[in-house]
Amino acid sequence: MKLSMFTLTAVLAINTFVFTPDQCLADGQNSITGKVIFKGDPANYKRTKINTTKDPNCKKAKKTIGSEKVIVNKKTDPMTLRNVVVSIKEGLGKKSFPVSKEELTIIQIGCQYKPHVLAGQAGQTLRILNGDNTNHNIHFLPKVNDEHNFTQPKKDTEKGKTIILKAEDPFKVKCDVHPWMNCFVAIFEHPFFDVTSKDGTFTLTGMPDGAYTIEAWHEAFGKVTAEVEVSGGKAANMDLTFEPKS
Amino acid sequence: MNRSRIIGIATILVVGICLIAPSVALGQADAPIASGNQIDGDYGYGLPPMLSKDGQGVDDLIIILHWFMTALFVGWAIFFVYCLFRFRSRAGHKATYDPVKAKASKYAEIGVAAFEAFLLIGLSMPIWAATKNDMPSKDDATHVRVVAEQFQWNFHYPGADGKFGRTAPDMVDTVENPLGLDRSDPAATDDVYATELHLPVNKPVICDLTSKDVIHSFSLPVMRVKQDVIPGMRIPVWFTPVKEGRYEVACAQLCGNNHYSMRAEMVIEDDASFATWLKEVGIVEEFDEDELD
Amino acid sequence: MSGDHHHEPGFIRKYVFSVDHKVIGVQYGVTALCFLFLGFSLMMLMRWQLAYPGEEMPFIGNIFGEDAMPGGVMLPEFYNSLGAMHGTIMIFLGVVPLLVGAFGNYVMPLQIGAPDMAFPKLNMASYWVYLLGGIVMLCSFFVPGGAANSGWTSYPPLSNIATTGQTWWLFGMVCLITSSLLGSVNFIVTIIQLRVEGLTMFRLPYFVWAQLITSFLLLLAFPPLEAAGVLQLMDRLAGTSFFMPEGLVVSGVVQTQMSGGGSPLLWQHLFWFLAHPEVYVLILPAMGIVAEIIANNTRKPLWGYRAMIYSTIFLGFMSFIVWAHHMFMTGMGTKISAFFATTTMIISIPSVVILTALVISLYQGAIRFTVPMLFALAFLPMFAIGGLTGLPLGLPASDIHLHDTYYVIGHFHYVVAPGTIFAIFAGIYHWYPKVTGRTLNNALGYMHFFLSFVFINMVFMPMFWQGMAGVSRRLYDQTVYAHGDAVQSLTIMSSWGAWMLGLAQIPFIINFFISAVAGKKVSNNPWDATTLEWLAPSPPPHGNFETVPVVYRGPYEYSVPGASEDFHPQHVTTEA
Amino acid sequence: MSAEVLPYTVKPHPVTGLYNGKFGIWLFLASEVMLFGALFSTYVFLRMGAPETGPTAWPTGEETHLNWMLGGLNTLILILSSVTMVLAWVQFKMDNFAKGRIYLIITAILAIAFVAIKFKFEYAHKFHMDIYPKTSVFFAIYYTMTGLHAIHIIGGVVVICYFIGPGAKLWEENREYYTNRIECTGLYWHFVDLVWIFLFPILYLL
Repeated sequence: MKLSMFTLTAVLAINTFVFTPDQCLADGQNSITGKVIFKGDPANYKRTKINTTKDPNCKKAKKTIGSEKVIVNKKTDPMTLRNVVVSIKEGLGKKSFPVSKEELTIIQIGCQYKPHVLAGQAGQTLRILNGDNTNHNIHFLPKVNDEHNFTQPKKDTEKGKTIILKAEDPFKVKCDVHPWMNCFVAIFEHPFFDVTSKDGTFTLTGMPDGAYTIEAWHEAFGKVTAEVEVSGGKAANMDLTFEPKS
Repeated sequence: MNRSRIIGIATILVVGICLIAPSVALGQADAPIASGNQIDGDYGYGLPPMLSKDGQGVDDLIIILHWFMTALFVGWAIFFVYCLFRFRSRAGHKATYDPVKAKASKYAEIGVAAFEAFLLIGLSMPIWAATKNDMPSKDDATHVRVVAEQFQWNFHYPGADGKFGRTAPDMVDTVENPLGLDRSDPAATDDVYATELHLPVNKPVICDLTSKDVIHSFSLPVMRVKQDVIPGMRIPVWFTPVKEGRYEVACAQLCGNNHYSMRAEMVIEDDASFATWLKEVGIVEEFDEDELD
Repeated sequence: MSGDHHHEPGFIRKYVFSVDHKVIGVQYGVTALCFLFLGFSLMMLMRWQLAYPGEEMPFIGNIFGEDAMPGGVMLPEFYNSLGAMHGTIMIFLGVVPLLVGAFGNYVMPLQIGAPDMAFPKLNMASYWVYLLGGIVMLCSFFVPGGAANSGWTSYPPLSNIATTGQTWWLFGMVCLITSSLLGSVNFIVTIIQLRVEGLTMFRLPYFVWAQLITSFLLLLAFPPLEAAGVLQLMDRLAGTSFFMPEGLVVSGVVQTQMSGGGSPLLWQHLFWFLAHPEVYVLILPAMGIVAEIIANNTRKPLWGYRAMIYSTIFLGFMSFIVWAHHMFMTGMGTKISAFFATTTMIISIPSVVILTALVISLYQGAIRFTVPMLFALAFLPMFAIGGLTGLPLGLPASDIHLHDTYYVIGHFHYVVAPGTIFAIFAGIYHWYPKVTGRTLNNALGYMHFFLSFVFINMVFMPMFWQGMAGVSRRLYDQTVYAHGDAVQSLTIMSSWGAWMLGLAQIPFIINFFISAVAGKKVSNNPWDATTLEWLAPSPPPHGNFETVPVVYRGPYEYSVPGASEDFHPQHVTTEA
Repeated sequence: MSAEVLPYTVKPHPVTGLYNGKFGIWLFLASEVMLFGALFSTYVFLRMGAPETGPTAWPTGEETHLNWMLGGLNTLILILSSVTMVLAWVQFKMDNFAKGRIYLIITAILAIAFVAIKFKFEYAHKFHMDIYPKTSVFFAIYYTMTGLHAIHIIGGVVVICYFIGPGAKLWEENREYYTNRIECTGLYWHFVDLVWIFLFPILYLL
């Protein structure tokens, strides 16, 4: 991550509160939705093709793969950004929330991690699977959690390896066998987070009434924050914008 | 004692043959088919193909040495077996107290020492000196910077200006900039990064070897090139490929858990294809956001 | 040492914390044999992965746990741990303790007529520190990340950034080095000071000479490794940069926490300054054992006894100035490499002299093919192969192709496995009657020898062809390379040889334990030998000899003309 | 096992002129020479390899923050302790136990003073300035070599204290044996002293 290469300016979008009285939900059923807007020239962020000849099994599994560092959804209007983690940063106080029983999964397929950015809650089980016909190496590069570094044998598609993580800002997970392979994992104390995908939108649901600071994190562009207030089971709508100058 | 000796020999023959036969057969049966690109050249039980202009000396030395070793060993073994048979303990045979006065062993030892001196001074030193001192002129040679990391070979071509751009450790990005190349440096604008080593045929190549993390060893079996890659040092090696094709780059020094996977491919091609490749590999290809998902 | 109380010591003092060199020798022997077998087992596991890469290990694949072998498939990290620990255990916990700790401790004082070692308590300390080192090494398998996995050579920066197992390895090594130092001081003083009357230096059995030179090598070569170990511990625990240059990027992370300014080559120099003399530590006592057995079983004095001793001394000196021939590929210039290649060629000559002397000793002898003699005879061609294949590795030019390939593995295993370990077996069969008063069973012995001989060659011979083909050593899966895939059948052959070699040790293990209680009882001198250890009762009591012997002649007076018997022991007063 | 069985534990061997213990300590010192020799070689190797300028250049003079006065004082202390060690041995040799013991006590006090200066003034001062072994290669080798040397000093102090205290019983049993042991301790002590005499200039002055 070369944050120094970019001068980041986070421009707060106009927070529009849309009141919909007939959707008056109970406390704790509030939601925040919105999209992550990209203001910049996508031509500066071309995705490079990755040469996988090092491992013939990668080449066999898939024709071509490209870098996933910056993926701009050019078809949406306005253009949005993929793989952004949106979460509540402040405002929850010391409340604790039940941990989801759902498992998080990372699968290595075609010598790429799926998903590229994963968000989860502390205490949730993370299962790592290998769908490729080659050994992979999973190297965690966190600051809070343990630095796991292990090899996973080929075609380990069912059992995999399970890990339970502590809360931590997004950190990198890398494969040393295939150095181009990386993904990011963000773990939160609470369940209010989302990762943007093809449409560039996010939805956070179920938070109690209150004023929150929302943070969006992108692997190349860093963080932007915005304030929002929700109450009475209403859905608040807000957009976050990344505007890299380069 | 005789009976036990017979038991021993019989056991060995029976068990040995029973076990060696199936294992050799198994060896033939199990031949996993390598996927991916076809690697050129015939590989077998002997030396791999020799495709470098300068590597013949290494092969010659190895072959001469092995003939020498075989001759010594066979001669020695004949004497050894003769002694075992001729001087075995048996009724009526007694050992001689006085040492044998023959000079043959002394001559043999002197002969061996002299031949070793010849191998060292006559063959090894000139070859080694050529590998270390006769660096081809940089103007005629293809110059490549080889950057090793766990567990990948990175190749850095200087581009048309012949100058390598500045690199810095803190600019390294594992996906987009494994070299840590500073694109703002004017010399870096035309630099090319690749994970395959492409080289023009019949033209000397100079590889400057550096490492980002641990000690690796740059091994090109078909070129008879091997050189440790040591972090903090920049070590040049050179060779001249003479045959087109696709070959392998191996790591010969334990460099971590996945040392075995530190493999790259080397493509020797004619000047025109090399020039085309150099142009194409440098282009940042653009893909649609969903295309490569 | 002050006590002159003659009461019998209790069980613990007599057999566990004993200061008697014989008990310590047996303790060393049994412990080291266990480690030898463990080291061998690690290799048998590795051979599965090498022969059938990525396939589930049958029968025992699932007992190693998910971190080492998930689903019975060996992971590269476990493979590397096994590789590093195989080397360490075999050399530092198996072979050296057997040769020096066991044979040296037990036989050497007897051969010089001494009642014990010069410093008995130091001797005991040496064993217990060794055992502690061994236990530390074993424990390291159970720490997170497994045992050390950077090879037995532990080259930094890799070993600096490796898992905790490496720290344990270093602590274990410091223990083993300390043990060796204590032992070597003791050996030298004992040999120089405690010889009985009449036993001049040139009447010493060659085995004692070999032990003396070996002790000097241990004494002077081990401290630099200890220094290197301390430096690496500093690097790992205090964050220093002795072996780390600046600007390293490991796994995409810039290493800013360390200052840089060190050199990875520093370790290699310090390490190989130890490890080349170490090679002679592995081979000299083995030659000593073989020389004893050959003289005894040819019924003839050793040919060129003095030449062998001078060669051994020369070998000892030279072994300190050849270390960099392990480093030809580190970017060495022509001048330094010429120096080290020359010293390497020179050091081959005394080895040739010793080997020649041993072979010529057979000439005009009356060779008894006893079990120890068979092992000693097999040592000769096997060591010859090991020595000869050292030539292409000692010349820098041919080393370019063969460096760090299976050729190297074949070369040094021929020296150490069918060489040294065969000599160890020879020694065990030879001196077992002295230790227990009973002989080992002959039929099982012959079975052990012939099976081992065939299979050990089946293990190591294919490696020369693999090396020629250019296959790198320490590869978890060589089939990823086209040139490796082409010779995979050799790997499979080698693996089957290794497993069969494992089975071939069963007769020995049975023999070793059964014969201790049920073997044939024999006299004090069952082999009709001449050296002093055969004068002592079997097993020798505390203090070794009933009366202090006096020596009248050289060590190998066999078949003296005109004598009634074909051996003339060193302590017998009458002329033949 | 018992002393009277093993020859030459007290009396010197007619050929070598050494009793076992003295021979042993000389051999031990030979291995110590190799140990410190390896570290001195490391110093030379790293210093030769260091660049002229830049962050990894070898520090000179003031940059090392080493006080040559303190180092010099320690050198004097050690030399003095070597002298008192010899005097102790001489007194024992002259059958004068009480005086010898006093010299031993002085030696131990000097050694403790050395260690105190080393830890209290030198190390503590540097830690206070945020200088640790990881700060640079120079300090890495400084801490490693002086630390290892200090461990040797402490080991020596323990042995000397043993002979002042519980080990003194041996004097009653066998005076020559006791004196020999003091001689061996002295040899070791001179060696440790000698190491410092090499360490002081290469770290503080050069």
